[in-house]
Amino acid sequence: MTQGIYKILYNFALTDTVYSMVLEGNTSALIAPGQFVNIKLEGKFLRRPISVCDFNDKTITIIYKVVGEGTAQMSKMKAGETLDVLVGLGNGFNPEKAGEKPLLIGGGVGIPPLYNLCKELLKMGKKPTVILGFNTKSEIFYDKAFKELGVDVIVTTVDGSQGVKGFVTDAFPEDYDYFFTCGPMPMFKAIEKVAKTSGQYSFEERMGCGFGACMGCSCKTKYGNKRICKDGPVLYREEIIW
Amino acid sequence: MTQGIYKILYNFALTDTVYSMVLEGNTSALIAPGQFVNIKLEGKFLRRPISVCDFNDKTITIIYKVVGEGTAQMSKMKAGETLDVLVGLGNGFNPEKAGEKPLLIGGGVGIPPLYNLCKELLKMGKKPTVILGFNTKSEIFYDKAFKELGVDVIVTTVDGSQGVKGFVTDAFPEDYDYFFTCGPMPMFKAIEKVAKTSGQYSFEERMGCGFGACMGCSCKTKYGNKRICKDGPVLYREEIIW
Amino acid sequence: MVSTKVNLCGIELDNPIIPASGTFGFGYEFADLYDINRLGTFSFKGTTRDERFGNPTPRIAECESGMLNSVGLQNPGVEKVISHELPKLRECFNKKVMANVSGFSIEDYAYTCEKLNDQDQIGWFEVNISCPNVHGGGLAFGTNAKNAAEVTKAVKKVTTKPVFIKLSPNVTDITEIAKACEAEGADGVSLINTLLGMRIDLKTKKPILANKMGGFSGPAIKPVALRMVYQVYDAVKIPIIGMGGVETAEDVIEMMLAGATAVQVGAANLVNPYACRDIINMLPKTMEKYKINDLKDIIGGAHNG
Amino acid sequence: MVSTKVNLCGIELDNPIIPASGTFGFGYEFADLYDINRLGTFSFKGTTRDERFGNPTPRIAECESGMLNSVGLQNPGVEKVISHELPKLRECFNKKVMANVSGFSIEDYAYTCEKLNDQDQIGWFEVNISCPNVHGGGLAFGTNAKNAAEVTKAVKKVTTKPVFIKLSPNVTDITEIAKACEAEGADGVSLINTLLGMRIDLKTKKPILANKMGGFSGPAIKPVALRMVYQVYDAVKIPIIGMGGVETAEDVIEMMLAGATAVQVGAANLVNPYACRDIINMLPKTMEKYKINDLKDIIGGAHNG
Repeated sequence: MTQGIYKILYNFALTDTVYSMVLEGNTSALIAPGQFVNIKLEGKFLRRPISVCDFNDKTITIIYKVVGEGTAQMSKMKAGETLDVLVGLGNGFNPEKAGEKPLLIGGGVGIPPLYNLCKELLKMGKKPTVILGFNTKSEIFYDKAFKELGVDVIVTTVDGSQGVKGFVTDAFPEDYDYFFTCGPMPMFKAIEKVAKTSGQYSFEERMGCGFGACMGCSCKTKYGNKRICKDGPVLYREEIIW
Repeated sequence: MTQGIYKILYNFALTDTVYSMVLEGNTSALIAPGQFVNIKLEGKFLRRPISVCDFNDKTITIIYKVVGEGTAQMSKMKAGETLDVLVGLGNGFNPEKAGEKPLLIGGGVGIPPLYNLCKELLKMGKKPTVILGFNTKSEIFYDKAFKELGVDVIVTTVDGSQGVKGFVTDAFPEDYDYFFTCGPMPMFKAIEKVAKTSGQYSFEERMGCGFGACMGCSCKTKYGNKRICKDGPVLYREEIIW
Repeated sequence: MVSTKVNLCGIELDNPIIPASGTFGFGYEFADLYDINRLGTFSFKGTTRDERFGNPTPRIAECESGMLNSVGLQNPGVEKVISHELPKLRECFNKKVMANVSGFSIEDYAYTCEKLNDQDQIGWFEVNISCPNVHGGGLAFGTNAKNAAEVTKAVKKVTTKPVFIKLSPNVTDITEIAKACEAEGADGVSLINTLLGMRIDLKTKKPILANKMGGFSGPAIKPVALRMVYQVYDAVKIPIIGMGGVETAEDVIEMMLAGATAVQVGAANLVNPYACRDIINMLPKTMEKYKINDLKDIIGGAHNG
Repeated sequence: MVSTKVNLCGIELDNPIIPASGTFGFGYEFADLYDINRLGTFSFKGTTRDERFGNPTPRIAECESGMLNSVGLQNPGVEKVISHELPKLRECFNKKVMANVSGFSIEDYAYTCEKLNDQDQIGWFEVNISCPNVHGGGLAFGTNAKNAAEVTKAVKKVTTKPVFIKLSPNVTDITEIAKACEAEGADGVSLINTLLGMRIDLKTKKPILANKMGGFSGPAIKPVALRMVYQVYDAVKIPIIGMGGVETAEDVIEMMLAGATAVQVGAANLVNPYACRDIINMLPKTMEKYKINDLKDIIGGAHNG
């Protein structure tokens, strides 16, 4: 984990409520896909944890949804402004565990961390399939970004306004040998019912510190108590207690 | 009293710790010299009361000293930024009471409200004399501004580094028929000892609201309790209980 | 069209917004700023048997997200309130006002309330047994269930209007005191009064307030206020006027979900003189955002399930 | 050259800065961020007789200038603390650590403290009788002078190191409880623990915390903490560890002027993991600004004259 002042290079809307922000600064603490950053906002006491969508040696891309005052404040910030950010939080996904044909399943604002994971899997020569779940057409984002990586992308919408009508589980392919997922709890529960392989789930929880100090986001696993912020957010299917 | 968003036209240092800020906006609530404004600052709960140095139909000039976090924050603000300001607070000085040769006595950051008063007295055809008291040469400000109004200006410094050595009371002229003063309490006590005429004192007190609602800045006078922020800050010599 | 009306002991309020005692004077000065008839009502400056100047200055200190005050019940005394303040108020306010009363003995409270009871402008009494700024005074009553009960009993005996007892948060168990007031016939309780706090000036190395300690108010105390309103709602059947750090329409809704029938706004009036007007303007839109049609329906809503 | 040294019950601290229990784990994780030997000491994660998971999540809610937590004493239990945590700590911390202990009965407290007493790494005990997050647990002890005295007595009987009792602010008179602890031989008191608070989610219309209420900490509570430290300083002769909303070197000085011999930093560590290091770095410059040569000289300074 590193703390630093990061410069906003871009901050723009992908949908009515989902924004993409590119931060410039030290990214050395990012060592795996699916890690997150924790952002200090003027006038807010706690930092805002946001998962990393993508990063390179100079920049970090985060995608966030406006859900409250804090994220609304972020959405109004302009290029050139700076933010105090803790970088390199959480364990992230472990792509090594994947087989040849991993399945990536993202729901809404749970989609971003799968993007960098997808790139990693491709680098490793694997053939990922990506399922992106939304409520309706107007909420869809990043489907093209994934397609441009050259992977199969299946979009589902609950109302059928685009892609497969229904939930991500209605679009499961026959042929996959591992899965990675991030999204809302109902989606996790549905996946847990139909998934035939091992996999990794990236969880969300209200956090205090984001780096393992306050025990605010603990959960029980088959192998003892874990802190979502530090021992997670990614847990293996085998250890999760539902 | 009016509340409004005011645009900063200028904000610059007069000395190491004293700044001048010019605000643009509605000034209709200013009806007398010696009134003050109350400024909301980002991240601070209470407003900052600052006396008005001068005003016209479009702008307000305030002069403030950096004494804490709030005023330090103000001093860092730039032209073009805006402030939420309550304007037209307090009773202000009553120039009508002055004779032909009023004496204006200012101590340090108590000097600014005397500037607009001096202009008013000149408009009325009076011949004010101004005494400006400082600790030392490096703290001197606005002596030239007063001179440019064409009035006699006497500067005093405690260490004698410029002007008359000593306190404002060491520079009292023989010939005056009324006085107006603003400054620290020790100066008031000294003036009270030597002054031979009636006069008006402008007081300071820690305020809650600044417009008479909270009773935070009350004081006792010979004619009952008064609120420094609303019934003051200017009190007549005759009513003050020392 | 949403409804913001609430009923406070038989008197309907157009909305639950009530400027808190000590932050709104006797109302008429705010009438120069906006039409105060838009308010649900307001609680006038804490009135005592005799005139009081209050504590020495400085009486105000700033804090993170709040302030300390040690005004100490400055007021003209009940006679002048009746002869001067209420007539001035009548010229700009045509609703019932809440009479906030303080005292230093059971007799004081009874005397002052009895005097005010005949005034037709007064709709409710708010008996402050919790002002932390008066040595050996109000505080003792508010932090002891037996005293709270005695004051309630004495005031109820001499009044014919609904009586709210304003409770102190500086206690181990506020529900015990609320229950004691209810048992003696209190028509409602208001909470919370200010938390007892202190600031020290690093330059002088002395307390900022001449009185050393003062009442802490502002958004900083809202979580404590919400907790106590929630606890008291479970403990008594009488209505609660909730207060403590309320600044926005969201805060009003949060306080009502905790159990408040009406909501007082205090320190916010001192920072933004238009605070209550602004909250009332924002309330309908905010209700729609959270899918609330009738404000009455959400009182105590956070206790469901 | 200014001196930041203070003496806490016979052990000299290089500075009065002590990360508060529950915000610093068992220290070693912060050792990856900076050399924790720069701290005066720190108070380790509240330890109980048996392992505890704590309360259900969500356990965290944000407030204006602060936060609520309802962690509920999650810890591995005293055996694992001795067998796993303290050995890990020894590798990165060569000073005495403060052992924070909680319990649910007099026996619990005595058992856990006795187990820890032999550990040479431990310099002091901090007995938490005020955790607001445990139903029928710690809270009862902290809000009742008789229980506080009994816990103190039981712990003193089985320990040979200085014992600080950590007091709850959720009481009518904290000085009464501090005096009861002093009478039973407490070597010091630490205050304040968190205020009991609540937040409600306007979307779900339910309390944000699964546990409904939680402990309120952060700058918002500083004025209450300063007031209580000031009051307790007047009431007892034993040293006070002051805490509550401390974020800066100025806050440390203000807390010491109120009466604190040492100062704990809690919630600030969760927002800025380097908070204590930054405060220690700023302390000498800040002392010079306020003309303080020896920090020891200002303890209780606000009580003079």
